[in-house]
Order: sequence, then structure tokens, then C-alpha cells
Amino acid sequence: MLNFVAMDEARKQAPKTDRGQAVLEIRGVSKQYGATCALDGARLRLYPGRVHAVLGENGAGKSTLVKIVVGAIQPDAGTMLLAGKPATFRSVQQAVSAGIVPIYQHLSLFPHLSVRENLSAFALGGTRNSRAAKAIVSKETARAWLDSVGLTIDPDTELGRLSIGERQLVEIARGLGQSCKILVLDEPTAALSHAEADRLFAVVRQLCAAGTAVLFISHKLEETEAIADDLTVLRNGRTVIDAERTERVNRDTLVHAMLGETVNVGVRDLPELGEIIFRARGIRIHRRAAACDIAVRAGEIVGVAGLVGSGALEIGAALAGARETAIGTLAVGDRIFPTGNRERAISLGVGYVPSDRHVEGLFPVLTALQNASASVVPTFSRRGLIRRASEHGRLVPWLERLKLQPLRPHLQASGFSGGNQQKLVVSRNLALANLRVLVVLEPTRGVDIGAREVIHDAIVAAARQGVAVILASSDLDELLALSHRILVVRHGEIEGEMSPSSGRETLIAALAGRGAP
Amino acid sequence: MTMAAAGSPSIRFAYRPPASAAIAFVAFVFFAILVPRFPTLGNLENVIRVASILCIAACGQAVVLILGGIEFSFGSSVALASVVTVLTLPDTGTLGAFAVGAGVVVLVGAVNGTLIARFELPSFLVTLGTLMIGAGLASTIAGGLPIDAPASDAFSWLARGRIAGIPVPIALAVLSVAVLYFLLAHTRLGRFWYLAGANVNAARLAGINVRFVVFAGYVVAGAFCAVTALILTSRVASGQPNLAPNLPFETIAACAIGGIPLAGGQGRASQVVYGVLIIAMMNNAVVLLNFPVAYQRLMIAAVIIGSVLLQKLAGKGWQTGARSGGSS
Amino acid sequence: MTGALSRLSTSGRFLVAPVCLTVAILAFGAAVPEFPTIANAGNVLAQMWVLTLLAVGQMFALLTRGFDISVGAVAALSSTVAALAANHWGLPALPLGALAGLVCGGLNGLMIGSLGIQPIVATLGMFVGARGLALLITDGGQVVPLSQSGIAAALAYNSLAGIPPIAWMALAVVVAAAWVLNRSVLGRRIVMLGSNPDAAWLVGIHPWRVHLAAYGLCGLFAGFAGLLITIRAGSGLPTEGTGMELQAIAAAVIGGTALTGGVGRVSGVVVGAAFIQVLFTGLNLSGISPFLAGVAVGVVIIGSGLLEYALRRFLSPLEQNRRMA
Amino acid sequence: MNKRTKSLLGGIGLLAVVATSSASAADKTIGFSMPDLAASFWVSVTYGVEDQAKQAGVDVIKVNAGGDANASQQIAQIQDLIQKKVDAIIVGATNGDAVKAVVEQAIAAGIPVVGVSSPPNTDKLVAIVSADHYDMGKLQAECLAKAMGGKGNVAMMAGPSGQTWSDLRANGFRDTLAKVAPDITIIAESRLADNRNAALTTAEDWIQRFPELSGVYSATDDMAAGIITALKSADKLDAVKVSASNLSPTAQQLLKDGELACTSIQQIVAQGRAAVDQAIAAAEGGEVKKEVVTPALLVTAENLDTVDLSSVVAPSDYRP
Repeated sequence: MLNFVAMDEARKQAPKTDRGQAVLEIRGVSKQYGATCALDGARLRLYPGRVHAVLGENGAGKSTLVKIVVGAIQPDAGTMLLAGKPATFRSVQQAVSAGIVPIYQHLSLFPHLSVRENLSAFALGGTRNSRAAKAIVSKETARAWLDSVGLTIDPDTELGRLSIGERQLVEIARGLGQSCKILVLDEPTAALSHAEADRLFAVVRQLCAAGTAVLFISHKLEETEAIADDLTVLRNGRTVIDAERTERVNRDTLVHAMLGETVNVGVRDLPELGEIIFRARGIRIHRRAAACDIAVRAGEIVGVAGLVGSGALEIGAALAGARETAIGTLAVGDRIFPTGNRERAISLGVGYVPSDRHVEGLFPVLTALQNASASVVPTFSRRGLIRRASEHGRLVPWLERLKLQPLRPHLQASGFSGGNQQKLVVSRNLALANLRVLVVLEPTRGVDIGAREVIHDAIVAAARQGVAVILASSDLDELLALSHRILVVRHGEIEGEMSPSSGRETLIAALAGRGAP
Repeated sequence: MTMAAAGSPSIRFAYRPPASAAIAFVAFVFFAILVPRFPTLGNLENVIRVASILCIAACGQAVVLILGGIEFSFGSSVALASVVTVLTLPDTGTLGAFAVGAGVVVLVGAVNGTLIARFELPSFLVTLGTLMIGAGLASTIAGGLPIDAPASDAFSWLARGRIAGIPVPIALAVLSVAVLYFLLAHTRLGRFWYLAGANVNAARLAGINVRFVVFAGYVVAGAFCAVTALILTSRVASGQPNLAPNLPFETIAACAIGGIPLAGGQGRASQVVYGVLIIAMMNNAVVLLNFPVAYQRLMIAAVIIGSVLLQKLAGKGWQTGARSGGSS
Repeated sequence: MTGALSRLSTSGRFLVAPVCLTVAILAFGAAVPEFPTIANAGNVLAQMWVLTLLAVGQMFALLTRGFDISVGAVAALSSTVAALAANHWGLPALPLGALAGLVCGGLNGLMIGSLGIQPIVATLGMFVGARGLALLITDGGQVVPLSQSGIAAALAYNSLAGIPPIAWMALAVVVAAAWVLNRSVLGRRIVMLGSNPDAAWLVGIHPWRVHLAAYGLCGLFAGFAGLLITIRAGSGLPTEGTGMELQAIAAAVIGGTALTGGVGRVSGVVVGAAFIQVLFTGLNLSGISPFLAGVAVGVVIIGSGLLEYALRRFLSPLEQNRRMA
Repeated sequence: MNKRTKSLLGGIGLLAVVATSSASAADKTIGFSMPDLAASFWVSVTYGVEDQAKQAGVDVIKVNAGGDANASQQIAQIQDLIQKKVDAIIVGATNGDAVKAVVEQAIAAGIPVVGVSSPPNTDKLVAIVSADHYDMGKLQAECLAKAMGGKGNVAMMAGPSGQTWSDLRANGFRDTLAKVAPDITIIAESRLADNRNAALTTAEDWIQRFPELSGVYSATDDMAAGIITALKSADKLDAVKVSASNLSPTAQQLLKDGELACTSIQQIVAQGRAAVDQAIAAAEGGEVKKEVVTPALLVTAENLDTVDLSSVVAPSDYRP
């Protein structure tokens, strides 16, 4: 492990004596996954009795940072100081016994175990005792823990029967129940109602009053401002705001820091608009949301903006026919087709770049060429036979155009960097012979700048060919630069529409829920 | 052969001979030196003939493994086919009986495919169920006893005949491997098998009719197995309710030894051939050496584990989901 | 309403075996008057334990999302080792057979947990290897008669409160399995690993150790089954147990154990094994083709899968709404 | 399909009979436990048992362990028969040692047990009906030695390992061969093959490995059929003599065609009949013959027509 302490010392800001000594300090931490750099010299300082929020968009490195703090993964480089003393955690167990207790975002519960057993998971994982009863908390304790988060369920209920919100509360109760110096909350409120969240904050306050440091990871700006004493913002694996006091940071600064301004999205001439070729009617992604109606013209790029959990991605997936909705229809031209049927959608020329490349987009063990051609197999096959030369001939120009690096079509896809993997998924759609509508979700998430430019060019080029593009992204610059108009999504429905020309600040305000655009 | 890109050891290449080819070659040289009369032409023909029967069914297993599934029902559908073939022989003639017998195996494949593709049941569960049902039916129909087929040259031609001097089973195995190669490398369906096996979600979102593709995979697997069933029936000239109970395990072992990872999305026809050859050479060698059964079995076990482990250590293609300490 | 349904979806799988068992008992009872008698129940209770022990062991492997097709072969090896040991050192050495099972299972666990070999490949190797070893130590598969077969026969056939002593011992071992699964830390860890492997890692569980333990238990129970075979047969049977691995998986699956891991109850598996045993016994006694038992088991396996599919289909819209709400 | 329906109906019919008969003292029910209905040998025994029982007016409950290696299944089945309170049990053992304990259990429960062909290894049996498997091997040795002219090389397809019948036959063959034809060498022995397909594969390998092969001992006729197929396709049938045991329709045809030198048989149908007679006698408390020996016979092409097949093999249309 490299030691960046010396280098870091030099950059160190004036000590903030009034907060006391940092109970946990992380310096220059880096972590590489394959070709992707998740953390790049990030730093973090936690002070006792204070809530410390870590903010950042998806892929900024938050969850990697959390995993390092709790010992689930080991960094490639960097130092960790626990109460001023160097420490390394080789396992979760070591971190827990050092008083660092994680609460994950409903990742680490066991649906087939009872609530009480879930509450005792850390003990079960680490105990040397053989009897489970010794490691499992008593019913009274369990009730008390659950009570602290306002849950009144029977501790012996099977966890699988609880709602997602209730499960999240169980996860929190488990963390709160451990005796800890540092509590790590990873997006704890994602599945909570307001009342539940308030309850949680009350408990967090109590813990702080008793001297616990709380690491709080969230996307929600409102609650961050409400609860956090200090702020750290990560972007692209780097710390951009370092342990600043919350009151010194206003919200717009925060959003700027999170989304970044440094990345210049090249200004592009957007194509002329044609006829309306894509319509969605009455799409509701869940029961309580209002129906969405969307019409997109040929050559038009419609941005869909929304913070994480807003439903923007879900709406995008529904528009591509990739997500079944209870109600609503889609139409390309006058051809109507149902939601949730990609086969039909693709036959009508609806391309789709899913948001989660690894789960929904990539065939990691297959070659780059096979990945790029997955949606267009019929175009280079005749009577069921694949014509390899034709496949090569059709797809390789796309790979060249998208500047695939390295340009080796027969390399296994898992060997490419994130940006180049994304190019494969994009080219799969661009190569559609009858492409009329392109739904692109988070096209540049976890993608390096070079690939990002290339993908943006390709999207605009497609629109110029008369393709209707729907672009959902958490990257505001991307949306502002590429869209003809931007739909703002909150709470699973389209709350309004704005023009990119009204500017970044307006969009941020709209996303943050301050004033209709 | 392409050279590895500098500094990225994790990169693999699509075109390279499978590691099992080397194992097969070493095994061949080893046996040729150590086992008397192993490298004679006649013996090698034997090895290949026995290998060819296994090879055809293994081609079917390979399709299922590429789809990320597993196929146990081969064990009984072969027996069911042999019983049905021999029973229908008097009424339908040789060709008709073969057609009926093959139809039975394909039908079992279709039932598996329907349950797995349409109802999204685990292939393990479904094929285990059809394995047991098929075995029960075969024994019930036959009354538990082998039923002799009337001796006829036509009936035994599949196992004993020659086409242009080549034994029919070998010719059929070559044909099967060619068909498998062709399906996998040159057809749309084969490409869809890879895609569905590599990432079923992504395949669905890429607009592929995953249900049909999976269904077709199990039917094609059944068709390969049907050929094996007919050759075996012709070979023993009787309907045997207990014809080849270990066929599913042998075919899985052959594919695994050949280097097809059971996680799905990968596998080539040549790997099936090498895997089958390794097993057949070893089986032949222990008979020629007049080894006791015990050593024979221990050797087979060692080869299964050893060759899979060797390939796992050699190539990284076997790593399905790299997580420290985890495997599942 | 929703609660009751979701409860059905989680516990419905455990109803398959009892329902099938009841139906089988009623059907055979109608056909054979002696069938549903207490004495016959005792008879089934005396016979079902070999399969039960194999199935309970199998359950541990299934709980971790794996499976073990070597259990039949391991049972035969254990049976032989037990007989050889008992003849060499006297009857108290019989449990060495179970130790042989434990070793085989542990090897499986190491191959799967540490080396990352797929369960099917690892246990297939063990399946062939254990058979070979059993033949090797018995000079090509000769049965090993126990020199003190009288005591073994007494254990196997004398009645102790209605069922033979050996059945009580098997019952005790099964109760121990239930204890391990429900009350021990190891049992919790096995369920945790199968229920959510990522989370298991995150709360500090070492997956390879749990794999080792789960397959070790699977082998140990196959070893117990081997002991049972030895005692009942009064000899070590090196070639016994063909086809038992599949029956054991069938019993475990019918008994509600999920192939997807994390779900399984010892009681369910015992009832599943009892169902299969009743099926065989009933078909035996009623003179109907014994081959139909396989058909019935196969139909029940696929039927239980379809039932789960139906519950999933029927409940998923409700679940989805709940999740969104 | 039809057959299956029939067997189902038969089963149900039998149930009805069983249900009423168990109450009546006049009618007897005999249990018959055998290792493997997939072997022609046991089918013929079963035929003898069933046919004789029909004539005597007793019911038979037959249970099939489903394989020579399924001893624990057979133990359970004999327990079922004890439970069923049959009046007598006929046992052909998977393994004489393995079922010894449970058979003694039956005897202790007051049920007389008759051993047939492969008797349980206990001296408490009320009767043993058998011909020696050892003799079958012996007869094969004598015949094969003659056919080979007293010299040459023999390979043994000795059948599955660990089974009483296959071990005894092989020993009989080996011992006798050493005596009557010391110039004949046994050059190979396989115990892996136990069915036609495996025997065929093994024989093919032998033909390549041992060109000097001039005789093959086969433990069963089914395996002999496989061996002969292999020899025929290698064009070695004239050079290599094959002997076998048992006399299924396949073996009869092979003898007629001169492809099989000889086969040693037990009069297994007769054994089945005798076993039923003894069982009935025992059940009724009548006089029981402790040991019934139906001698092993050697069948060749010459005496095939004179052998009383009705005591040897079930009619070809018989299905158990």
C-alpha cells in the first residue's frame, strides 16, 4: 500500500480545532476496478458527535468509499487513521470490532431469516460461539432496537414479509443497536416515508449527542442540509468539497460541486425538428404517479432530468418498451405497441441503451463484435444464417466511428474499459437499420471524458438522421448541451418542461424542487 | 494467434485452441507410450467409435450449458426411446421405428424447453423431474425387461454399418459436431444461444425472443440426444429400459473437461470433441491395461477434477464472477 | 389479504410434501386396508431413514445454492469403511464410516468453496471417486459382512417403543441437523450465505468456510446413511446407493428446499423423504408397477416448481404495488 | 400403453383380491422378493412363481429391488412383506449377506422363508431351492475348453462385482478351467460391464488389445449377445468361442445360429415353481423339503431342441 500521507500533509488545510480530533481520517485513497478508477486520492474526515454527509452522483465513488471505511474492500493506496492512529481493516469484522458499524442500503439483509436474526447478523458473522442463541439478541432488545426506529413489528417475523421501507428500518435498527463510535448510513432514507425519515434523524441526533460520529451518504439535498453538520462531496472518485461545515455551503454550490462544471460538453448544433414520430400515452410507472404523455419529433432530443430515485430512469425504460407498466401505450408513427415488449419495440426501430450496463447491457464473456451486434443480428443474417463478413462489415465501421479502444472486435467485452463497453452497447442500437427512436439512459455514467464526447457526437448524429432521441441522465451538462427540451421528473411523474437555454441554475432549482421551471 | 495487449493481463482472446486440446494431446502421447496396442489403427477406431456415441449427446449438452442450463433427462429419454423404438418396430418398419424413437427424445426436450422457457423454472429441477418420469415410463412400458429387436441388418446399420468405409456412428458424430459448429458459429439461433446464456436480461432488452431461443435450445439438445439414442438402440439391438443412466453425467463431464464453463455464454464445438476424446481414451486405456474397476473410477474422478482445475488455473475464462472468497 | 398470500408464497412450498404424503396415504389406504395402520406407519418409520439422512444432508448443500450428487456413492463408501472398521476394531469403531463421509463432504466443500469449482463438477468427481475407492478397499466390490452381525441385527430390527433402535438413532441425528440448522451459528451462516451471498460477505462471514461446513455436513449425513445401511444389512455394501443421489435431491426439493438457496426446513425434508418412502412401500404392497414411483416423484417435482411459478405470477403484481407504495 | 393399463388394472384387481383374501384363512398369500426384474433370469423365476401360484390358487405379492446393488431397497421390501403378514416369503437375494438379518427377522416373526436361486445366507431358511451358480461356471468351463480344443486364451466378462451369483459363476469357471484345461490362459477379466452395451464396448477393446483371444466367458446371455456383436463386426467370430449362462430367446437364437458355443442354465422356471410349492407347504404346516436342487444344465446347438424349455425360460410373451 502506497503512503500518500506526506503528500497530503502538504495540502492539508488549517486544522479546525473546534471540532476536535477527527475520529476517522482517510487520505489519498484510491481504488481501481479493472479499467475503471472508482476512487482517485479521495479524502474524508469524520468528527465525533457530528453528522458528516458525503454527496455525489452515481459513480462518484461514494459506495466504494463506504466499503473501504467498513472494511468490505481494501484500497489500492491511501491511509486510514482511526483516532489519529493508522489502521487497516482486512474484514468487516475488524471494522465492526473497531466500532465502525455500517448500515447499507437494503443490501445486507437476509430475506429468509427472522427480523431478530437479521438484527444479529454481525454477531452471527463474527461470533466464535456455536450456539446461535448466544449471538442472537433477546426479544426485548430486538424490540427496543426496532422501537428506536419506530417499528412495532414482531421481531420473529420473517424479514421477507416486510415491505421495503420496513426492511430499511430494520437495517437501520441493526446498525443503531451495535455499540459504535462511527455509524455509517448508506442512503438510509431511499425507501423511507417522511415520518420514518424524521424518526431516523431523531435517533441519529441522539447518537451524536452521545458522541458518535455519523457518516451519512445521500442523494437527497433537503435532508442532507437538514441533518448534516459537515459535508464532503465526491466527483469522479475525487474529493471536491472536503469536510466543509454545512452552513458554509449553499445548495447551488453543492449541486455544482456534485455535477461538476469542469467537464466541458462541446457545444453542438442541434438538428432541425421533423414530424412527431414517437408518442407515449398514459404511461404510469407506478400506481400513485400521474400518467405521462410524451411526443417526440424526428431529429428531436428530449432530455429527461431527475435526481436518483425520481423515476426518470424508470420512465425512460418504459418508453423503450423495456419496463412493463400497468397502463399506457407507445407508438412509433401510427404503429402502436405495448410497454414491456422489447422484441416488438425493436422491430419498430426503438433502440435502447439501459442505465445499468452490467446487469442489462453487457454480455461480458462474449466478444466486442458480438456485443455490438446483439440487437441487429437479423440485419447480417439471411435465412437464419449469420454472415460473418457482413457482421464485420456492418459493425466495425460503427466501432471505428465510436473510436473503440482498442479496436479489436474479437476481444472479450469484459476486457474493455467502462467507456468502451458503453460504446459497444450504444453501437448495438445505432446499427439498427430501421432506427427511428433511441432511448438512452445514463449514456456516460462511469465513462471517461473521451468516450463521453464520442457518445454525445453519436447521439446528435443519430438525431440528425431523423431519429427521435430520449435522453435520461443525471449529468446536467449532458442534458443541457444535447437536448432540445428537458422534462423534469420528480416522484415518478413529469413535473414540468424547460428549455436548455434557461440555463443550468434553473434546472438545478427545478431538480431540487424549488420552483417550477 | 494474437499477442496479449501490453499491460492488460485480464484480456482474453476469442480465437485460440482450447486448453483441453493440449490435455487431449498429452493424454494421447502418454497412453500411446504406456499402453500396449493403444496406438493401433483398430484400437483407435474403437476409441473413436465409443467416443462418437457420447460425443453426439454431448453436443446436445453443450447447447444447454451454453444457455446456462443443465440437462439431466438424457439419462432416461435414451432408454425410453430405445424401448419405444423396439416396440414399434414390428408395426412401422425400421425407419418408422427410428423416427418414433427419435421423436420421443425430441419431445422430452420440447417438454423441458417449455417448462424452462415459458414457466421460467430452473433447468435443474425440470430435467431432474423428466429424468425420473422418463425412467419410470421406460420401465413400465417394457415391463422392466430388455426387449429384443428382431435381428436385421437395417436395424443394426446405425451402429455397425459403414459409409464409405467409415463406421456410421463416427460419421454421425462428425456430422453432429459439424452441425453443432455450424449452429453455434454460423446461425442466428446459435448466436442467440450465446447471448441468452451470457446475460439473459441484456438479451431480452436487445430485442431477442428469449423464450423461443431457450425452447429451441432444449429441442435441439433433444435432437442430438435422439441420434445417440438410436445408435445405442441399434448397437444393443434391443429396447433397454436401463440403457445409459449415466449419460447426463458423462456428457456434463465431457463438456466440463473440454473446457465449457457451466456458467453459460461460452463453449465451442471443438471443446466437446476434446472432452469426449479425453474420456474415451482413458476408458479404453484402463481396459487395455486390464486395470481393476476401482482404479478406473479413481482415474476418471482425477481426470474430471484435474482437468477442470487445470483449465481454471490456466485461463481466466473460468472465472464467472470474481469476488474475493465468494463463489456461487 | 396480501399478507396471507405472501405468507402462502413463502410457506406454500412447505405444504407440497405434507399434502402429497396425505394424498399418498389416503390413496394407498383405500387400496390396501392394512396400509394406514399404526404398525405399517412404524414400518415406514423404520425404513425411511437412509433416504431421509441423505436428503437432510443434501438440504445443507442446497441451502448454499449448490447441490451434491455424490451422496449415494459416499454413503456406500461410508458403509464399507464402517464395516471394515468394525471388523477390525470392534463394533464401537462403526462411526468411523461417518467420518469417511465427513472427509468426502469436506473435500467437496474445499473444491467448491476454495477452488471455486462448480458443484456439479466437484461432486461428479467425488461421485466417481468414492465409488472407485469403495471398490478398491473391498477387493472389487465384495460385500463386507459384519463379524458381530447379531448386535447389528438387534439394533436394526428389534422394536424399541414401536420402531427399531437404529431408527431412533437416525431420528436423533436428524434432530441434531434441525438443531444445527435452526439453533447453531453455523446453521444461520449457511442460510445467510444462501439467502444473500453478498450480504453474508458484508457482515463478516467467510464464504469458503461456510461452503466447507455445508458440504461437510452433507457428507457427514451421507456417512450416517452409510452406517444405517451397514447396520440394517449386517454388512458393508460398496456398490449400494445407485440412484439415491437423485432421490435425495428429489426428497429435499419436494420437502420445500429451494434450489435458489436460503430456504429449507429439516421437518419439510423429512416429510418429503417419508412421501417418497410411502410411495415405494405403497406401490410394493399394492402390486402396482414399482416403476410408476419414479413417474410420481418426477411429476411432484415439476408440479412443485409450477406451483411456485403460479404463486409468483399471482403475487408479483401485489408485491410490486407494495414496493412502490 | 396397453400394457401399462393392463398392469395397472391388474394391480388394482390384485388389490381387490388381496383385500378380501387376507381375511380368509383358506387362501394363502406368498411374498416374493427378487433383486431385479430387468434381468431375464429373474423374469423366468418370477414366471415360475406366478404360474405355479395361479395353479395352486394362492396370491403372490412380488417386490422388485430394482437392481443387484439395491440391497437396502430389498431389506425395506422384505420388511413390507413382514408387515403385510404374508404366509410365506420367497427370497432371491440381491446379496445373501445383506438380507440375512431381515430374513431372520421374518423367520422370527413366524413367517417361513424359502430361498430361491440366490438364497439368503442363513441356515434358518425353511427350504432352499437352487442350482449352484458355481456349477454353471463349471459347465461353461468344460464346454469352452472343449470348443477351444484345450488351448488358447480366454477373457472373462465376469459380471458385476460384489454379487453372489456372478462371483460363484466366475469361481466355478476359473477353478474348473484350471483343472480340465491347464493350457488355457485367462488373459483378461472385466467386472465393470453389467449390461449388453458395456459388454459390447469392453469386448471391442479386448479384440484390439488381445489379437490372440480365442475364447470368452460371459456371465450372462445378455452380455454374450453384446460380445458376439463385437466379434461379428470384427470378423473374429470363427476364431473366438463364446460361452454364456442363461437361456433367453436371444440366447436360443444365438445357439441356433452357431454363434454361441454353449450356455449353462438353471432350470429357473422349475425353481420358481418348486419354491412356491415349498412355500405353500411351509405356510400350511405341511412337509417341506429342506433342499431342492434343480441341477444346472448345459445347452448347446445339438440339445437345444430336446431341452424342456418350459422349466428353463418364461414364454417369450410373458411380462411380469
